[in-house]
Amino acid sequence: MSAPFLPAGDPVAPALRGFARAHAHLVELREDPVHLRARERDPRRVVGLVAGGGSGHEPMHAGFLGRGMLDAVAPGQVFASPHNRQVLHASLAAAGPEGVVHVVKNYTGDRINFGIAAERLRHEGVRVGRVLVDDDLATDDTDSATGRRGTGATVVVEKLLGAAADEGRGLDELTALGNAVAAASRSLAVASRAQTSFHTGEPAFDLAAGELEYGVGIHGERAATTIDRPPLPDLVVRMIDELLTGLPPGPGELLVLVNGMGATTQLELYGIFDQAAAVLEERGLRVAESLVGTYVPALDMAGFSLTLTRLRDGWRTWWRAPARTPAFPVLDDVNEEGR
Amino acid sequence: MSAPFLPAGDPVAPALRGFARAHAHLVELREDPVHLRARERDPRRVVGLVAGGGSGHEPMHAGFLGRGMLDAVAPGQVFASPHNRQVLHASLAAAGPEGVVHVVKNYTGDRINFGIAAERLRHEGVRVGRVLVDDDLATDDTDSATGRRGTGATVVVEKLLGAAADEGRGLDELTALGNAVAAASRSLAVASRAQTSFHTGEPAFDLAAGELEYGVGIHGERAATTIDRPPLPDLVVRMIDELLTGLPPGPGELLVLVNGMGATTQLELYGIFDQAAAVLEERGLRVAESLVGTYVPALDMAGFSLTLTRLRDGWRTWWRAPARTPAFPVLDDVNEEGR
Amino acid sequence: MTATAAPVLRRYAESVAAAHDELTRLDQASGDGDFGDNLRSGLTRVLAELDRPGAELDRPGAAHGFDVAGRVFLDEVGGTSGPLFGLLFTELARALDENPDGGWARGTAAGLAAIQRVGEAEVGDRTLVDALAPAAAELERGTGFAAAARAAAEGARATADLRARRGRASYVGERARGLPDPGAMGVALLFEALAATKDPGFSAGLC
Amino acid sequence: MTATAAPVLRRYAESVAAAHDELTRLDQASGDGDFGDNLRSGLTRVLAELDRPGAELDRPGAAHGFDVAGRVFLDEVGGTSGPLFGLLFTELARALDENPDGGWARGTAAGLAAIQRVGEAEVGDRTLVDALAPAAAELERGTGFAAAARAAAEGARATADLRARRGRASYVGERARGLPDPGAMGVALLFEALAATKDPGFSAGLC
Ligand SMILES: Nc1ncnc2c1ncn2[C@@H]1O[C@H](COP(=O)(O)OP(=O)(O)O)[C@@H](O)[C@H]1O
Ligand SMILES: Nc1ncnc2c1ncn2[C@@H]1O[C@H](COP(=O)(O)OP(=O)(O)O)[C@@H](O)[C@H]1O
Ligand SMILES: [Mg+2]
Ligand SMILES: [Mg+2]
Ligand SMILES: [Mg+2]
Ligand SMILES: [Mg+2]
Repeated sequence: MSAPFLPAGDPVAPALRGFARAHAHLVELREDPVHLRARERDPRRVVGLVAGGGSGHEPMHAGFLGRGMLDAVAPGQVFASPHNRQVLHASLAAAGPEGVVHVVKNYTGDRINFGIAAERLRHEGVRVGRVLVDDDLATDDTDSATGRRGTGATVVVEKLLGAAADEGRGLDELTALGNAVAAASRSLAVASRAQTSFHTGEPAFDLAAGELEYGVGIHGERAATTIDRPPLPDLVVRMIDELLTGLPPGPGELLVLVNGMGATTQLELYGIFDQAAAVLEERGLRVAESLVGTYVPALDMAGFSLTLTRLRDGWRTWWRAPARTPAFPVLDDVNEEGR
Repeated sequence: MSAPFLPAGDPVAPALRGFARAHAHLVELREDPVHLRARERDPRRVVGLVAGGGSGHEPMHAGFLGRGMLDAVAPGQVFASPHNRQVLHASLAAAGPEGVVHVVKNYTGDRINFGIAAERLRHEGVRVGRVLVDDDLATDDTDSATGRRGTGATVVVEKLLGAAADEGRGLDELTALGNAVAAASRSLAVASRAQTSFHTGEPAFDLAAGELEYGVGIHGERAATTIDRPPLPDLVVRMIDELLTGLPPGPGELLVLVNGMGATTQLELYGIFDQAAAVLEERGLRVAESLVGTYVPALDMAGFSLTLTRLRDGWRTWWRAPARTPAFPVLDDVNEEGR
Repeated sequence: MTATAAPVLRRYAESVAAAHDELTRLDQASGDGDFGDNLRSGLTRVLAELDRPGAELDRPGAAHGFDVAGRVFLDEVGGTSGPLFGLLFTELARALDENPDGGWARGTAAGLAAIQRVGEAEVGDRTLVDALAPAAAELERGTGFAAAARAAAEGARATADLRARRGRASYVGERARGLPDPGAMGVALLFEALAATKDPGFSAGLC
Repeated sequence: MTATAAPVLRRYAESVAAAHDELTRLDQASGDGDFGDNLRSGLTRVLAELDRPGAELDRPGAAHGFDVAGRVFLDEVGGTSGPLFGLLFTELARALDENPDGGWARGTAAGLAAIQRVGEAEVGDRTLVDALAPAAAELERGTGFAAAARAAAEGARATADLRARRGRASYVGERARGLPDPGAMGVALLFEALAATKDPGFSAGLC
């Protein structure tokens, strides 16, 4: 028994076809090897922005293709890194006169495949910068060489980089900016039900009613700890306080991302945001910007993640700069813009 | 045991607070009685657009508040009609010189509460038009006085009405347009897992693995029929063919909405869209416009609905007209717009 | 025929309190079980307003009480029935204000019309309209409060044989048959209270 | 020291085919079990291209075969190891092209550097680097193909005592200890094939 509404065989190819068809005015799907390209691009942009990774986390990344965000995306199979050749071709499609920046979530497969593509691009004379997103506090273990996983902060990185790239900034500046955003961000995720395994149609792991995976990842691996589900306010306080401890010191203006893991309702996510904002303000911090919704899910997992980013000068403007993509919402201010 | 990430007690109030905070540039939350208002409005608009209904279907309706769509919204408790006083105050906040149009999904509670608000508004000298959305083919039973339920087509109605209202059209014209869009639309929904009951934390009804509720509603009521889940292609063919039989005759240009019921992934939804578009084209129809995503869910139900709308002259332009709301995506064409 | 609103509402509140459990049971059988609560709590709020010191003086006359009840039921009472009763009370207030004597017939008819405009129920759909319509017809003919009350009670009782075509009860199909519609019983109790206000010995034999 | 690529690749393909089940078993213990498939299918495709009529003529010389293998493994072979082998083959092709004699040492060193740049593994992390680095060191010192092959085999066998710090195996922690790393065994087989191409009697005693 497979997942209820996925076709037998390859679930990614038909979804990409449907996606490209539904958003034909914004994106283009290219085959052999599979990658997607934004149709529109700010003429000031001199560096192409390329992201990619396993599928099953939609709308990330392809939903952020378009003016103000990404130029090309290399989608892998479900939870599997894209092939280096996909990254290579996505990069060639995206490269500006100053080259490309790769936004890479910190997973071995992604690092290696983007790394190989970068080697090949350099052989072809294309400059490559790498932004490594590694925000997941649950994997902040000094013992491991693999480092923290990349999760929700990817959206923040992609948005800020996109806006900065639209101002014509160069490769090194963008690479530094992306890595600075990742460094200023930490995330933590919990789940009350595993995602449906694409292969079996059953939950990928079992959780008893009232249990919570604390510090869960986005690829169906279990968290290091399973806890009894605390009342929501206590849970949010605990997560926020751990995030504030893990977050490097910096400005007290925060961007807060409340991200759904797949099956979590907007009723839940906005309620969690209300709670999180209250806790942060009690701690003397300012919630300057926010994003609430299902942006980096793990298929249909029930749960949510919180991401905090300490905002440096100028980042708010980039966050609110208009983006014309399939999935990023309207954030620019009416009164400032007066479109 | 309650739903995992909803606060005990009233789940709607905190979510509304969080929503209004996250989208403060677009919407305003007002208390006593609770309703929401769009901050921005096309100056040409002479009729206010008001919608409302039970909560648990987010982003509908509050996610469609803003320039190009709705002016005010009255949210009820989970799956419960808003109180007539909420509708009254939402309408007073939205009314233009020519009055308000109510977008009402066809449920007894909504009809009655919007109806009472309309009586009260007329007593106060405000003109009211009613658009009744009743697109759900599964309840197309000539025996029942209640008629078809209102589901996915609501999004289509709200988008087209919004764009038409922005052209300064009057009350009667908008009312007629909204009802014409509803009449030209039919929907059908299936579910492989019920939503989590807000009260018990358990699925609202049981479905065995491999079973499918066929013709399910958005309030947790079971469908009239439970079937063995067919392979996805067969399921889509069956749904499309029933929709085409139920849809009144008209133009062969269609708008297709593939809507997630809550826990369904974008991988699934875009794959379904790809399939549906292929079947429709085989039947000689043209998929001129589309929308794919979770727009009218039933909390976290696993399933999807298909909505077909036969597009009349001018409707495509209204569909693509820019909307600045929390949830409606970018549809306008780059090349036409050149923003 | 004349009667002022406040004593009718007080008597109505008493009989609804007495019938609360029975009304709850009826709504459990055909709906979601909140009808007794909705009606009782609405009337409690109305009486609290009427008993506020000085309230009687605010606006004396036949209508007083129904305007309060109209506002309370429209604004604060939940369920499908709450605001429908609110419409009825509002129309009674308006009619009694204009004509303290003939207002009952006019107000009941206008209330029925508003309820049907809004709720779209016909006689026979197994709703409170099945009690309200016969009461309105008797008052129209001028046969008196007792006749109206008996007609409402008869209409309410007869809903036991009907299959619901409106409201939540329409979803349970045949299951509710055999028991009367709670909303119709609630309306019948109102007209019984009206008749008993004139003639304290009157009973329509409802609960 | 000179050897052309094609015979080495043919011999390598044979020994990988023979070792397929063992390589699969090793990757099942520490990873996802696809390593044997990935390597064998890559080499099969390479040979198919080399055996295409006229292929031998396209680009004769010491490097030929490795350029094909580099492209095939970079472009078409899955898993973490596929493209890493691709980097090694590409660097071998480049070096042998420049210098058919000294190219083996230079190419292996450059392949190791590229693999470490991309994969970020150090010696001791329980990866194919643990076989490749000692082989590169022997070739650098000029001790010959057999010495390099023995060093690679020794490095691969020694991974059995290591806890993985890179790759999928790092997730299973201690569980994989006792068995060698499949990728390292795959690299050792390559250098064994190289030595055996010069000296058909050679064996590093791997599988
Ligand atoms: N469309 C309608 N028109 C008139 N009365 C109705 C209608 N729908 C329901 N009712 C009345 O409402 C009563 C139930 O009221 P209540 O329990 O408050 O509503 P709910 O079903 O929302 O809980 C029913 O017994 C019926 O008499
Ligand atoms: N970071 C790395 N650097 C070098 N080699 C690595 C690295 N990660 C894994 N490997 C090698 O890859 C081998 C597994 O290859 P393969 O099965 O194709 O990969 P996957 O884990 O993606 O299925 C491991 O045995 C190891 O030798
Ligand atoms: Mg009820
Ligand atoms: Mg109720
Ligand atoms: Mg493997
Ligand atoms: Mg693998």
